[in-house]
Amino acid sequence: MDIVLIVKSIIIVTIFAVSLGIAAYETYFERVIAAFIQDRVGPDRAGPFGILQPLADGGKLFFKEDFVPTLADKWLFILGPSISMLTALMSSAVLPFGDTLNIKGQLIDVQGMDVNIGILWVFGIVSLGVYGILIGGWASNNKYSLFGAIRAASQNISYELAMGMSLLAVILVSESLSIKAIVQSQHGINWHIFHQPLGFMLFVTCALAECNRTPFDLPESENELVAGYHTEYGSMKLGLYLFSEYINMFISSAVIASLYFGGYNYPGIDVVHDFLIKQTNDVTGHNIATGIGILVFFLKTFFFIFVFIWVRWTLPRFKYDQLMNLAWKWMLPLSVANLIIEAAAELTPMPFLASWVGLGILFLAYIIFRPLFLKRKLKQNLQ
Amino acid sequence: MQYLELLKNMSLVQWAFYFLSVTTLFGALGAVMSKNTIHSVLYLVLTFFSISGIYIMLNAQFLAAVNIIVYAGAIMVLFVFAIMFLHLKGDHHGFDNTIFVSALTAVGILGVILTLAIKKAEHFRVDVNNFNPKIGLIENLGDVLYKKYLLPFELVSILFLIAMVGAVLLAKKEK
Amino acid sequence: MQLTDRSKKTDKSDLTVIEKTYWPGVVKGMGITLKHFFSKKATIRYPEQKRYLGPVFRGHHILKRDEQGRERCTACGLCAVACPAEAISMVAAERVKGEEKLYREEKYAASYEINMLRCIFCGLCEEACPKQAIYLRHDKFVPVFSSRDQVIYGKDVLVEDLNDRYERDAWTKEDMAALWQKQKD
Amino acid sequence: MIQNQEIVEDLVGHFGEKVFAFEEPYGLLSFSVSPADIIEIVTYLRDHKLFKFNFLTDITGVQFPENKGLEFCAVYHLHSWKNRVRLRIKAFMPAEKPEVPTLTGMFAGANWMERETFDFYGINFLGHPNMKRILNIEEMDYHPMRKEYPLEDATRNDKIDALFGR
Amino acid sequence: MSKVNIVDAPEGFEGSGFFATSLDKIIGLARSNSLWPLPFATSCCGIEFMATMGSHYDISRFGSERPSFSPRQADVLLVMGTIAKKMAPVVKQVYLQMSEPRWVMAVGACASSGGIFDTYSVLQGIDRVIPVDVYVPGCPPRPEQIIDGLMQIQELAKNESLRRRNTAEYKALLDSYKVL
Amino acid sequence: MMEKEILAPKTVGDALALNVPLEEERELHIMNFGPTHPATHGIFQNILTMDGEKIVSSEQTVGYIHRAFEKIAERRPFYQITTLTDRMNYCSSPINNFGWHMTVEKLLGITVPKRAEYIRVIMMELARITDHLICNSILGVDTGAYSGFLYVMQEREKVYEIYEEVCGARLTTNMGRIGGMERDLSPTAIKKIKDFVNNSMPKVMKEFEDLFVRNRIFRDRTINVGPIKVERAMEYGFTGPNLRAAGVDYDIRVIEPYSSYQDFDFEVPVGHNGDTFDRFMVRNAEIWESLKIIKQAIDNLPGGPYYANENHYYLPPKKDVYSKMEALIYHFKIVMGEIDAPAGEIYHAVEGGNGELGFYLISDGGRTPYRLHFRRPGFIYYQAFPEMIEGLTVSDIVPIMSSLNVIAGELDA
Repeated sequence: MDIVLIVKSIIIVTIFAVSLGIAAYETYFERVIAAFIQDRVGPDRAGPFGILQPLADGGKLFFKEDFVPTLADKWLFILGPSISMLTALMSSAVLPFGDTLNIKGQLIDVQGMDVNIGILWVFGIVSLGVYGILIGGWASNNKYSLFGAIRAASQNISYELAMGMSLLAVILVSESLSIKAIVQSQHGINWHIFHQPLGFMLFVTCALAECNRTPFDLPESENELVAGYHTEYGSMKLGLYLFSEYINMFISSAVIASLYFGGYNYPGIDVVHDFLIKQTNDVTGHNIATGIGILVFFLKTFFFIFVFIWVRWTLPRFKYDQLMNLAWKWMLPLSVANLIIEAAAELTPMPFLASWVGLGILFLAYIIFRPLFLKRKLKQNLQ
Repeated sequence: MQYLELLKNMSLVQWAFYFLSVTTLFGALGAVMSKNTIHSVLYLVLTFFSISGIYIMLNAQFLAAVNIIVYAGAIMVLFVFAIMFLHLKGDHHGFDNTIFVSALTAVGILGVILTLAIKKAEHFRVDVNNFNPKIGLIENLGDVLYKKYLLPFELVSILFLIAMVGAVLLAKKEK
Repeated sequence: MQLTDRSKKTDKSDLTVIEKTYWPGVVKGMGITLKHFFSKKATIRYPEQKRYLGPVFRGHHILKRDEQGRERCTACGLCAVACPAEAISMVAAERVKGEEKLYREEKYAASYEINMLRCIFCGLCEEACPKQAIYLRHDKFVPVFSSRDQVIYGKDVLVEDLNDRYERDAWTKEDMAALWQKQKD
Repeated sequence: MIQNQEIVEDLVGHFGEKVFAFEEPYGLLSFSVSPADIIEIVTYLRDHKLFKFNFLTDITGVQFPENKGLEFCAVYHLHSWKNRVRLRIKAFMPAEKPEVPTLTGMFAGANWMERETFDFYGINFLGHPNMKRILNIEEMDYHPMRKEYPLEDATRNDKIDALFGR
Repeated sequence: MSKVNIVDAPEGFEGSGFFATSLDKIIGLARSNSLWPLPFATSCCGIEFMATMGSHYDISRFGSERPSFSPRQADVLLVMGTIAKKMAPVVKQVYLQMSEPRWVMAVGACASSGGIFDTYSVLQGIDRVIPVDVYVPGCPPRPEQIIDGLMQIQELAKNESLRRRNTAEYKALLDSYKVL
Repeated sequence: MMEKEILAPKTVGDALALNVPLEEERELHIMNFGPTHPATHGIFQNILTMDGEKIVSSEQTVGYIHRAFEKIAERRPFYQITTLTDRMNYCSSPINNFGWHMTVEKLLGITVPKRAEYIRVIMMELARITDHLICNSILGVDTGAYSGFLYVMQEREKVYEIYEEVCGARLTTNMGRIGGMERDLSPTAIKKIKDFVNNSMPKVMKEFEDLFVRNRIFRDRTINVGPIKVERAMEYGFTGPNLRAAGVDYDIRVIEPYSSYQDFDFEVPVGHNGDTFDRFMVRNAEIWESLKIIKQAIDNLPGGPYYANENHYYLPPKKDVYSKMEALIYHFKIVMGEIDAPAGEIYHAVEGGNGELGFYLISDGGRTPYRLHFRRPGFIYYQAFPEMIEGLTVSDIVPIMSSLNVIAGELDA
């Protein structure tokens, strides 16, 4: 069999396994980080340092009584978590985890597949992910679930817009829809975060919203909706929902790392590459350099996972109407402004400087016009 | 027997095509015949999904992605959203004879038109030798849209803007 | 409405323009949580580490014996009367000859039962006892039960074990006060 | 600071025989009215220019089974914030017809307090918008705070009653 | 098609015997370390449960920090506080909605036996409506005692065979509480 | 007719499965909120009639932990009622304890020595701090920020350590006695109190405020959410922090000083329009004021006895019980509950954690109260809840409910 095919399948299986494993251990890290943030120690009785906690949870969920409420729509009730899980797992296919591997003279991407619409693929899959929640919440035939589902739907649609807009700025700069190409365009330390800080902030906020994480965890906000869309779910079906949420978190972190933090790029990547090649040989050196790149990529991803968890245990939750206000009145205009600024900056000879100047102008405009705007609003309210 | 032979000789691409066609039709039929509104919307989503698959087979990846994002991901979600809110669950009609007859008529007419159209279209078969495999890709699409059809494109966008403003006006509550 | 001269309005000033962008609040909050992330943990790992329960903690009941190992309880029933939960019940018996080694008073509790699930550990029995017989241990609490028939503690559990005597710094409130006075000086 | 004496004089001057049985246990002025007059008197006290008994602190019921003919009593506590004076009004009523007009029209907060009193004693507040039990289950067929009903749960079996002569 | 031979199971290896034990053990361990509580807090003991969840006692060390307010997701029903007769049907309902395996812990004097509230309105112990696995004495119990109770339930979970919930004895137990 | 239908669901499951739209012009639906909903920290049921996510009207059912305090009190001697008051507002049981003791002392005509009064003040203010801490941090939890809750819970743990040092229990303290305190403050306790007041609490409180007060998400969730006008609040019988948030500085500690509150210098924080944020801020400010009071009390703690020298009412020392006949008789009499209480009628109010906590006591000279009624602030002002949540969404009612700080044990009595 073709060596390329074999390596490729190994890579794909590895990616699959890695995203599952990371998702499983995200639950553990969530608990530990939450505990540390709250001056606690977190799970420490399941295995050394509680390291077996995810397995215990999984084992328990698998052997819990499987239950479908009498009034529920049986098939959809089962379909809900399945779709969630499916869509969550699909999106990791296009993520470039590293540069190329040199196997017998063939360069193989460390990536499931490099389609030229990679980022759209992620985007599309994520937008389908909401069906899992929607169907599950509706099928449970429970008020709280339905509320959770409806909130999830509207929230996801609203934030997808701003997300897409801020994404466009990145695509504009890197001139490709392929994530691999986007990563390559940030070679070394030429990361997009430095060009588009505003876009980055918007994207992170939207990513939080798309993953239904605090402060946007309205679909399952437990103090309001008991458990939101998965109120009626127990056993492994619940497990799948929780699991898919964590996979989504991993994917979003990875996407943020690739889009704004240069993916597997790191300062001095060329120097290291050359040095390694000199030390060993072309093949080994290249592969080791790729390995370092993969490591860097995962470091960045883990950092963002940490940020996700960190945010969750810090911030209060939005209210539904505020969430919508934020999406439509703040995020969307800002992302359009960001797009315009980036586009304009691309036309100038010094895009980097120009984009910062543009952002400065935007900020100044906000400071100046905000009070005027408020006054008018106040007048309207008084009338 | 002949058909079996045919099946055996079908390539992977053909298999995929027929699979997608079947799911498309299945979804479409489900959407029409399902008694539960939510179910029929979900069938419709399945249809969109498989149509996107067919787009991919036509090498129009961008179109496929956009189809999923816009139709399956946004519009259909809105549909489901609205239906859930409006409690249309109990509000379904049986599949009675008049509807069946009229549907059959419509399908029949559509079938005739399509057959004719396809017959005519056969004259424009793609030249296999000079076919540009990148024709459906985003670069070409952009090229065509922003160069050849710039004016219509912009006009369409203005049209959308007008529609949007109209929708907002309609949706806004009277004070 | 102004009723006193001590009122003070709370601060409800508007947010500044910068604060309205959410970021200052978010960053400040995240800073605080990050600080806690690296701070010392407050957790007591319970079954392994035990917390000091204080000098007067009201835990497991014990029927004290005196220095010679005789039971102090005279079954007067004050503890039962004082118990708001009506958890204590007892049967009194007259001491017969030859039992002077066992019971200090002429009357004693032939059976003494406390329903541990009823008990609210208020300490009123300890206070009511004129013989200083019943105490709530400060170093031990009642274990959990997994069956209903274990919950009534009889004398076998309650009476002090001679080999493992219960000690505390001060046996009465007055002794305790004297002890504190000494600590202060 | 308003003295209790002033209030008494004003009330007697205005209502005459309608207010009676003035007492001052532990410094708190207390008097009785007949149930029918309660609204009139509370309204007067609330709207009084000087006294300003603006706050209904509490409504509760008491039962005096020995007091034949007037077994039940609704007790109102009023509070004048400005003058820092409290006031207790009692309305006695017979056991056959424990009825008193409601104060919900004047003080929204009287609603549940009256319901609670009804729940406990069966005192019926006429004109109350929602006169039904509040704390106990609806199926309960007696008013538990009345002296004739036992406190204990009849099903408890883990104590020796002889020890507790309650 | 060749004939498929179904190999007979070796003798003596059936039932909850040899095969089951290792799996039983593993799943028991898993369950015991992942007991998600449903805090049914009604009064004082609920406040002490807050302390148990708090930093000083940290129930998360036992893998139980995820409170599941939806009964479907919970493993342990922690009944904390007085259960009035008005509340009793609700407790029962919640218990019914929980999926197997489920455990019940009565925390504090009130839930276990009614405590000082020997009155017409208070249920004298929740074991009159649902089966209770662990009783925690105290009014309210200290967080240590609540943790003790949780560890007792872990012990129960660890030593329970996977099939216990299908046995006739268990059904009879539920029957005796009329919760089937 | 419709009301019947609203009341139909008796259990959670019924109501959770309840999916029947009401036949009306607008499509209204019913949602059952409680009694086991996570946000109804105590337990009460809110049956909401909703239009989409907007609440049209609501119906409250309480009494899910009705425990018949008042009936029990008629069967218990005075000193045993302390254990009942412990369990009433369990977040601040010392206040209830001492309020009850002061009522009885008033009845019996006992003057409590200054030291006991000061110790009581310290304990009551500590209790107020814990009460407000729980309320405010739970408000944080209900808006989704969990960590702040655990930070201040550590401080609450410190208060409990002090309680433990003083009386040996954490929550249901039973720490006072008629005529004074059960025990004096130990040197350790004094040290712990000083450390708490001067070092740890201000630091954590500052941090807690930093987490929330200027955070826009939190402010948006709370400002102008569930406001109540002063007049309306008074009609509903609001007292305590909830009333002060609406703008009236009604504080019994100032208006009718008890237990030497007149000796201390503190302010009464008032809010602006009585919304959730105001309640939050008033409670926060009150915590600071409480700290101030405790600081003054502990610094000026007078010497002398910690109980009134009334051996009719206060248990004699154990040593005397052995040696003196008189003491033994009093001991028995007090424990049996046969103290000679005069007949009388008393209303005594203290500033509880939630507002005016009143004790209405009728004594007929017997060993138990003839009638004891508690004016529970929570019970009285929870009535305003339906009005406050009308027209808001589900997300709003959760912070409103927790900022009202309705304690079910107190509400249902």
